[in-house]
Amino acid sequence: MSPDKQDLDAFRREVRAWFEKNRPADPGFLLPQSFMEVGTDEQFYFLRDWQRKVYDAGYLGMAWPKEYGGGGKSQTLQDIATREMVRQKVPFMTNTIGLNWAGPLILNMGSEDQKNAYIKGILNAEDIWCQGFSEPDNGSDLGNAQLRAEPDGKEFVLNGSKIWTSLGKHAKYMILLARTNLAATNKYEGLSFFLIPMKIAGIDVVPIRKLTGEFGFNQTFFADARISESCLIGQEGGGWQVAMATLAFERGAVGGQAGGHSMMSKEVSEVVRLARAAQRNGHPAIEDPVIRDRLVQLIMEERSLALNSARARIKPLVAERPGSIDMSSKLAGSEYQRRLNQFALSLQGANAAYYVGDKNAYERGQWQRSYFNSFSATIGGGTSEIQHNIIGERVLGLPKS
Amino acid sequence: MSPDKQDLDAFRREVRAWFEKNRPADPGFLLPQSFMEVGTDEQFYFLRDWQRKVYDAGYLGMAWPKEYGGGGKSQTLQDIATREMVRQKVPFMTNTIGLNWAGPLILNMGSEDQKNAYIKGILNAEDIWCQGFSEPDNGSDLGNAQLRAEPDGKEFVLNGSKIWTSLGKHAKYMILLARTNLAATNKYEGLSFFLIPMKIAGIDVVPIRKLTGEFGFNQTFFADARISESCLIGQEGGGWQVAMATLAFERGAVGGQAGGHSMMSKEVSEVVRLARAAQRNGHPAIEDPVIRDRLVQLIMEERSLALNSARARIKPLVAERPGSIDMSSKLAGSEYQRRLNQFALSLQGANAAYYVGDKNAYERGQWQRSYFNSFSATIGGGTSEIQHNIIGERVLGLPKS
Amino acid sequence: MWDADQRPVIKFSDEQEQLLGVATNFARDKFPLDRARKRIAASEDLDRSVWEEMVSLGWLGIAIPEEFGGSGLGLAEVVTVVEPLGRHLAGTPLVSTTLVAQAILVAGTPAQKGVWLPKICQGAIAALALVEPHGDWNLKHLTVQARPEGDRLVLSGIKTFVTDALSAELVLVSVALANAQALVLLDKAALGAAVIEREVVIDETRRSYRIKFDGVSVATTNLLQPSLSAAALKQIDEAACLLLSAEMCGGASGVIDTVVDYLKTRKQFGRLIGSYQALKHPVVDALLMLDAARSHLYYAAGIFGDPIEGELAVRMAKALAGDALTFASDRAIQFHGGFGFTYDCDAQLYRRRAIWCEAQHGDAAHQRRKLADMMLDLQT
Amino acid sequence: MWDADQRPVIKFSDEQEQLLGVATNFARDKFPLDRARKRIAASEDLDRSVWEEMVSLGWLGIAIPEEFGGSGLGLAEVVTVVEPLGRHLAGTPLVSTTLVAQAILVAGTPAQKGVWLPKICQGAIAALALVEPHGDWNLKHLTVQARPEGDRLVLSGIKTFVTDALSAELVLVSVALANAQALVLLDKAALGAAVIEREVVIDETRRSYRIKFDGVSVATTNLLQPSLSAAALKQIDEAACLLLSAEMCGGASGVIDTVVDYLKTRKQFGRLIGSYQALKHPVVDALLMLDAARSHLYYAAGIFGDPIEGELAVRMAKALAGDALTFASDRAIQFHGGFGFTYDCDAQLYRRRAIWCEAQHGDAAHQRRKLADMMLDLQT
Repeated sequence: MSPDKQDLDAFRREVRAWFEKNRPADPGFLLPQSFMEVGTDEQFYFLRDWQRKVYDAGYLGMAWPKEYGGGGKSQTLQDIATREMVRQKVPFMTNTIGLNWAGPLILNMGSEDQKNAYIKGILNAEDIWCQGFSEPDNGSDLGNAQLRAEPDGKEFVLNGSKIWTSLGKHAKYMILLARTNLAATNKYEGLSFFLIPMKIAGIDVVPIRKLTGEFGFNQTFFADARISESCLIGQEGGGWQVAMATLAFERGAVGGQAGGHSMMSKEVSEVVRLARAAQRNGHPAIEDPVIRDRLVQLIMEERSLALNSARARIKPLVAERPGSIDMSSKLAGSEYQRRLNQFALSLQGANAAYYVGDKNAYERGQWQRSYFNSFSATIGGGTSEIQHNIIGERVLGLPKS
Repeated sequence: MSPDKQDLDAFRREVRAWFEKNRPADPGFLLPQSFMEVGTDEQFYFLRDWQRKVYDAGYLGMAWPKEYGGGGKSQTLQDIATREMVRQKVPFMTNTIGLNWAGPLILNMGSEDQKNAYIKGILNAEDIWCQGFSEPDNGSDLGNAQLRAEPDGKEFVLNGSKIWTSLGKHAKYMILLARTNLAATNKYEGLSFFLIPMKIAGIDVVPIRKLTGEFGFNQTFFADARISESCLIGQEGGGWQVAMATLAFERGAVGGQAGGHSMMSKEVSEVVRLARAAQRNGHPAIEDPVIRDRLVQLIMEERSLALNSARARIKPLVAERPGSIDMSSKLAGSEYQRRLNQFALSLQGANAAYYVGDKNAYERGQWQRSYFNSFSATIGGGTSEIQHNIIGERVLGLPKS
Repeated sequence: MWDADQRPVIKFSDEQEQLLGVATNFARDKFPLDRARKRIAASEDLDRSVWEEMVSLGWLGIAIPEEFGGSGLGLAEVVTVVEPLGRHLAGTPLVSTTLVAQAILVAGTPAQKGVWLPKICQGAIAALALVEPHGDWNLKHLTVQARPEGDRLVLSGIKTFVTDALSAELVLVSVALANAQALVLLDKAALGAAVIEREVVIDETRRSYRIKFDGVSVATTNLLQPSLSAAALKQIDEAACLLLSAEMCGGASGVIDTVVDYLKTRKQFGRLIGSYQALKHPVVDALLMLDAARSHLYYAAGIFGDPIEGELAVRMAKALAGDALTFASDRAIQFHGGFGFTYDCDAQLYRRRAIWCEAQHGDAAHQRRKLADMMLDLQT
Repeated sequence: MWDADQRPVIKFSDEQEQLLGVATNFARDKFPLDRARKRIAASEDLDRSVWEEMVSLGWLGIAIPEEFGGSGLGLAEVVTVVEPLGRHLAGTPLVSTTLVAQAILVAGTPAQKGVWLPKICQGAIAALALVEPHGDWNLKHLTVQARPEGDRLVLSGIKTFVTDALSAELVLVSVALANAQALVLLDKAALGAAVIEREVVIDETRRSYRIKFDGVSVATTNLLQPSLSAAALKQIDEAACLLLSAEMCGGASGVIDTVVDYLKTRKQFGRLIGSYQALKHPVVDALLMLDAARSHLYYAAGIFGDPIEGELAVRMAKALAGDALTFASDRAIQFHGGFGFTYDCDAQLYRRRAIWCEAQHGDAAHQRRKLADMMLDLQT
């Protein structure tokens, strides 16, 4: 089945050409770097159209089954297309929860009806998905989720609240972790997992203003919202296992994602360019040896992330502490981004004080914004502090804190 | 009683002149920086002679009572003399435990007999003192001391072990915290405090080799060593209070010390000098902007320590978080010393690899040694990690870890 | 300043003590943080009533001689007012107005002093126009030009980050005049011909403007004494470092309290999060940085104006206060977890203030570079 | 090396995998840390029996072509042997001997190659004499002189940090010859006239010597080809960076294990100390630093010799490995508490190794300076 090298090279050339030709023009406003940052309608519709265009060209969901709307081709081809999107820095695929979390989950354990109902809409961005995992009082403690889904005949009645629901306003569906059994002896066994419609009575989506001043996240309130029992995926009481499987998809720890990149990280090369443009005592900042030293550190650090991935593919070179690189990549990557953005800000001299919206802000103030947004990765999905615990305990075998 | 400014200025000139004239010549070997580092007999006898000389000149124990061997003068004069010793960087006073811990304690709560027996020998360095607080298994947990002092008629029988006894080999006396009552309901109430002779049967002092490769600390073993009940100071069962009072003297939190400096810290000016001497690509290292940046950071940090002390003397400027500067000075000072020494090492280029004893080592390898020795302050007396806890809990009111 | 034993001494006057007490209470009462948030949304640049109170307390004249209506004290006393205001993120024109007054004191003609200093004591707001679009911190890197035409000067070019330009009765502009640096005073009338545009800046408590001077002209009598303009620029730079340090020390103290409050009340995994060393210890580090910066601040305040040591001290104070506020506010966002990522959490207000203050008159790295050149080239 | 998607690729050969396995076991069996401590006290510089085993495993000839008796592999394969040895703090002449062989391969005459390379494969120890009393890392900063006298060269001056000089059958010396850099081979006979003194060095597993060459003379045929001496010095420098990185990555891994073992067993205040985040989190940071350094190491090994990227890679590897071992070993001393302050604790052995390796061929800051000049002056 797998294509030979010549075919792959030909495909790579084709993809490269397509994206070079079809990459969207500058929209005239600052684009977000991930689906979590989509704060305005103009950003959303621009990104939705772009995903649709990529899907129509055949470069998204390439390895998903043809009968549900996928391309029915090999994962290798999708990987080539995805990496080309990263390489060319085209905008990301905005239906991220659908493509990376819900879709793989439905294909993996959904019913035939569910596959028919959901997969195509995920790929063409017709149906936007959001996720309902975190709750306001249990930020880092997913197993303690308190949102109640009370069985009532062939329905469940939802009460409670979820937080950090990105795209909640635009979403048609949500993947939801909820508590169906308060009496379970083990808190994990009281949880169930649902695919629920968002546009029903009793669900209210309230925008949360981010530290950037922009929007993107929401808090979702549930007040006697009724859903059908057919929304359940997995067993009633088996929600924790489904949630863990979903997070494994999200992390890319197992295959099955639709492809397309979902995050546009900043790169040190952009900061080097900034250092050439910024002024210090009438000279380009890049001539300052202290700034050069810091730039070299950041260049090495960025390269470390890529080289760690490369080494993780070589078994004998990770045998000493298996899982170390995989488990630390989120910590290393997110903290690197925070530091990179912070340094980029400091390079701007007096102009670091501009913000998004000022016409004189360097590159539309993207560095100011991306520094602030970088905290979403050092806080969300397990804070950097919790990541340290996890690595210390699971990789080094240190006692629990 | 307190002398006027003219008298003080005259005295300062006198002291200055005396130390300039009498400061010892370079002994031809590397001197230790504190009593904890006295590792050879030649170092010990050199330092003992020097303390004796300073005492004979009248510049030590100036404010201690005349009847026991002190000078009977004002503390202000002693402070002037002490600061002059620091300023001129003359060798430190080696009977540190006697001058700063045991002496003030005996003067404060000892009997007339004890004062007559001990004070003069402390001052003239005839009688060297050591301390027996820490135990091998309870490094940071003093209240948990297990060394047993079993009452037996008019004697106590000592069994167990103390660690980090500096000058143990030369010491005539020890201040000792020991457990006299195993049945006490509260572990602190089972402790008593003693002034004991070291040269008796059943006490064995075994040198501990430090990470520097040198000696200076000892472990002291007690096997059925018998001491008289007159060695007790304070009440039987009141040892914890006496120990806390002693530590308060040691920290300089209350007055009463004999004066004379006990520690010779490294200064950044010496590192600046080193940076002028070291070579980088045929140029003095001090011309390298990255090195300059680091030097400036260290200069500011050293100045911070002095300025913090100056600010701590101005009430309205410490009202916001009282005790903050006092409680953090050990942490800030010891970590500064460690970083300063480490940087000084790195400045030496290829020659950083020399060690004490090599004739080509920069300044006899003192930086290599002082970097290693700097850990005694970041570990001893409550590690830097424990200091963070203490400050967080007592100054900021954060919950206990 | 060193004592007889060559230990540094911090001078602290009775007036400083008194002002610190008054300003601490004033700032706490008048500037609770929800007020800072309301100010952000307010349509007027200035809260006139609070400003009038500050004027009536005499704060605008603290460092102005009595002959001009001031108290005849110094910048050390201004520090004790600015620090508590910084703690509460007050965004008032006090600092910029004080800096303009300092420049006039150093280089103003008798006439300029006689006109402007009394007005400032009585509450006239003054703004500083020093920064240019290139963003260079070197104040001598000037592209705004003043061209003599008869007894007038015709200005051209753009200044940025002029705070409170619309409320100001006076703007002090640095210009290149015949290839030398010069300082010009522009009153409201002169400013009429300039194009003034609001800027979007990261510290939302500030009202900042970009001014295009093309075509603006003023009488040459508005020039500060040319022979003293370098000295005036130096005075502005050093005084700015001092007062920004005060503002940042106050800010660092405020944000440490903010995060400590959260760590004492928020639970995760059944424990108060402040009991975790991963959060507790960095906050202690922030406190140590603040303690050091604050000691440098009051030392610098006490010896302000000393030819060399004075400049060293203000630059050290700014470098350390900048690092302290930057670190404390960055960690405060992180340690608030999800809440820290929201606009409602006060940590972001302090983080924005840190970026603003660091962008003004040179960040910590810039100060260290200057310090290195001052300290390391002399044989010691 | 980049793949079609422009991601970096780490080349890892079957031979590397095999050697890594063998060397890991060998190092564990032959170099337990108490053996390193015994070596420190031993009267002989070299443990002949272990050395012979290493020779018989073919490790001295790994990067020497088959025609000279080697395996014809490269330095990438030497890395897989050096890393496990570094983990166990082995102090063998493997690295220095390999570096001398590299220099001969690059710039030796056919006669020199024919004589020395087979000897090295069979276990002849070679030493490097590059460093001088000034301690400058710039290998072109030469004060040792070679003066031609007929068909001989007369040497003068001092070299320092010549490891295993007494065991060596061959010493490679860098000299200034007619104002250019040159490399000279000295055999045992030629060394006879030199004054060789043992040095006291911080890494006690090393035997290091200071050599005074005044009056030593050798035939000019012992000169490496002058036109290639710059290339040979470059090869030595880059190969040294690579192999020192391997040694330091191994060391960092070893010291992390050492401290983790302690944190898992030592109790204070009734808790295993590894449960305290103040100790746990910095050890995790050390692990992250090691992971990054090790990825750079094997990347650099795979592309060693690539004209520009190869040099960038070895310098990055050395910078990161140096920081990793420095940080890990410094923290290991601290986290062992009182025991860490004793000579008996193994943490100090690693800390000394870190200082030794950082002092050789430039520390992390030095490497970054070189990297900045290579990377930041090109417009990208």
